[in-house]
Amino acid sequence: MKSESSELSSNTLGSQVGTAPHMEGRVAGFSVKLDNFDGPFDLLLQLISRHKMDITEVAIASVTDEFIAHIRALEGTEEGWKLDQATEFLVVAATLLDLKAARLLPSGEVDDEADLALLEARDLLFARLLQYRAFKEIAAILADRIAIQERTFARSVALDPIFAALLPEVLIGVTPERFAAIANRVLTPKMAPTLSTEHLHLPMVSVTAEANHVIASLRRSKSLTFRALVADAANTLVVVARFLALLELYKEGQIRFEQVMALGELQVTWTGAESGEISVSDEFDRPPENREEEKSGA
Amino acid sequence: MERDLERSVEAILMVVEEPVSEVVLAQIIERPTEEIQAALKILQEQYEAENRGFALKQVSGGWRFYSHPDLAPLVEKFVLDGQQAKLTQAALETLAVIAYRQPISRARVSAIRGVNVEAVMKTLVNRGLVEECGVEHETGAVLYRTTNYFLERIGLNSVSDLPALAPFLPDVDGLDEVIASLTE
Amino acid sequence: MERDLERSVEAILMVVEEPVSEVVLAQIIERPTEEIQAALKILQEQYEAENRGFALKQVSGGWRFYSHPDLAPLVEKFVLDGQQAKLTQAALETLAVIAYRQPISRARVSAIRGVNVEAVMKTLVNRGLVEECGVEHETGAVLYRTTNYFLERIGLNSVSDLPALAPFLPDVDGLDEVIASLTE
Repeated sequence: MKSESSELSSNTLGSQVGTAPHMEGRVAGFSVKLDNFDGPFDLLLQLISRHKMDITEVAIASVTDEFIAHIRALEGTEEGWKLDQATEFLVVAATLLDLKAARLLPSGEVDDEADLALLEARDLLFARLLQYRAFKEIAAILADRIAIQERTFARSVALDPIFAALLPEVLIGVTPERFAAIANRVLTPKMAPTLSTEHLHLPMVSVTAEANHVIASLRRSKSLTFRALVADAANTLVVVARFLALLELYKEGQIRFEQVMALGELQVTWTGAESGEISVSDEFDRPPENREEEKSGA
Repeated sequence: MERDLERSVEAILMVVEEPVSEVVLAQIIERPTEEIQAALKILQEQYEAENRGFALKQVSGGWRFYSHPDLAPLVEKFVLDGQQAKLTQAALETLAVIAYRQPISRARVSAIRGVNVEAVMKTLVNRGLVEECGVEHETGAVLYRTTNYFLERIGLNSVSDLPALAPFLPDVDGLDEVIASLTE
Repeated sequence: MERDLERSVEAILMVVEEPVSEVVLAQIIERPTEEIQAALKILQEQYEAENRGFALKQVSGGWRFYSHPDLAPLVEKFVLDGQQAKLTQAALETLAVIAYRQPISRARVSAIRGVNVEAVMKTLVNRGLVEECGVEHETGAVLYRTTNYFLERIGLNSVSDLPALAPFLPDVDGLDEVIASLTE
């Protein structure tokens, strides 16, 4: 990466990232006023992502307050406030918060593996923030390209009858089944009738990932109650995922359940190998639908 | 001398399916018919002078781009090439709509496909896969259906032998109309 | 002599219904692909220099004639393409991720976007911008990629013509997997 070489001002760096034309429509017009920073939110992100500003010095609560004020102000205008703007802010703020949490960890003594993982996560979160921003800017470029392309129309005319008469026998080239699949796709209304849940910002929960967590905890402690195993679960989805993971592990013969009385404390004991890979089925992580139509041809 | 007018004529004629008359061009471009005529003449002569592979021709009251007659053998070769036998994706999708919703008007097909299907429909008719079959009562729009040749090419005895659509689709019949009414 | 080749290209492009590749043109005209490429470039530049109302463009693996974007307001009066619904910001960003990371599973897209992308992915598939393309070996997750229609919509010849991600995302190599492993 070329820009790392000299102490360019943050402005030049900013323009290199391609801020100006592409960033419109982002948290557009949202500025923050903090003790140590006063300017567009976007610039703040840039400074953080360029290591020009330490995330630990940013008061995320203040940023959030200001954003809420910004949204409120928009409510009064003709445009109204934008759901996608709010969503975007939430995503960015959540990442910032994660990043900050990771940064604030005492980096001196590392005695727990979980701490180590968190420290590694710090850079990953940072990278994730960068990546998130990158695709946002790319999206703006795509939108521009689509807008330009929509202004040109392709010549697509039927062949002159003289030439058409020469055409060889038409080749439909698909089976009736595939033909029906095409009809299915084309006749399905274009607007997906699903209500978008994007704005809920549901974190992804994977049974496979939770299984790994459960395996690690049980190997460390040998025996734990279910209550303890889910004590740090962020939400119900995680609890469900860990429960499913336990069922899978039980099926694999890696653990033993003990429950003294019905609805009582469930004790989980590790009976599997001390180390090594344990494969847990990912059937829960796969999307439920399966499409009958394979990919559409050229 | 005025490139603007000629550019406009070129742009329109490049993408239209049917020959366009001078009067229609004059209306759209909002210039007198005489000027349009003059522009068409200039373009026609330019292409000829520049020895282009295409020409502007007036056919049955309208103007349209054609490949130059000199190059007909080459165009024939292109047409005869195996590649042209295969239906394009757009043609296949349009054919699917007609097969499962026949009889159906072009406007309706357009509404379902979400794009202009004029050229594609014409291709399907030219290729003998689709044919006209009367008009819609209320609108007077021409209706289309698939032909026996279509059945032959896809290897079925009758339209009723087409595989059934996904069970949830018949319910959206009404939806088609709503979408169509929005777009028509 | 040279003009002959360009004329031939012009004549064929005048009758194609879909973009035609340089290779097909080379086969029909019986000249090396490089010569065809050169001729196409010459024509493209000529039309631009002469300020024509049409343009030659390479989109989605092939060449064809288009009306010039300047004249869109006029052409729109003729070609009533069902106006394409605008893509939302979420759809655009999801599309960007898929375009640059294809083939990619939905979970992976979700991980990068930081939100659930199920509904958006469904919309993109329905719109024909994205399609399934097999499954991931280890996880069995369905993989997605962008379609030729996507290329047509953004007016690019191939996915490799997308602007480089590098200036936007320095030193990203290998990061994806780590991030994904963290989130999945």
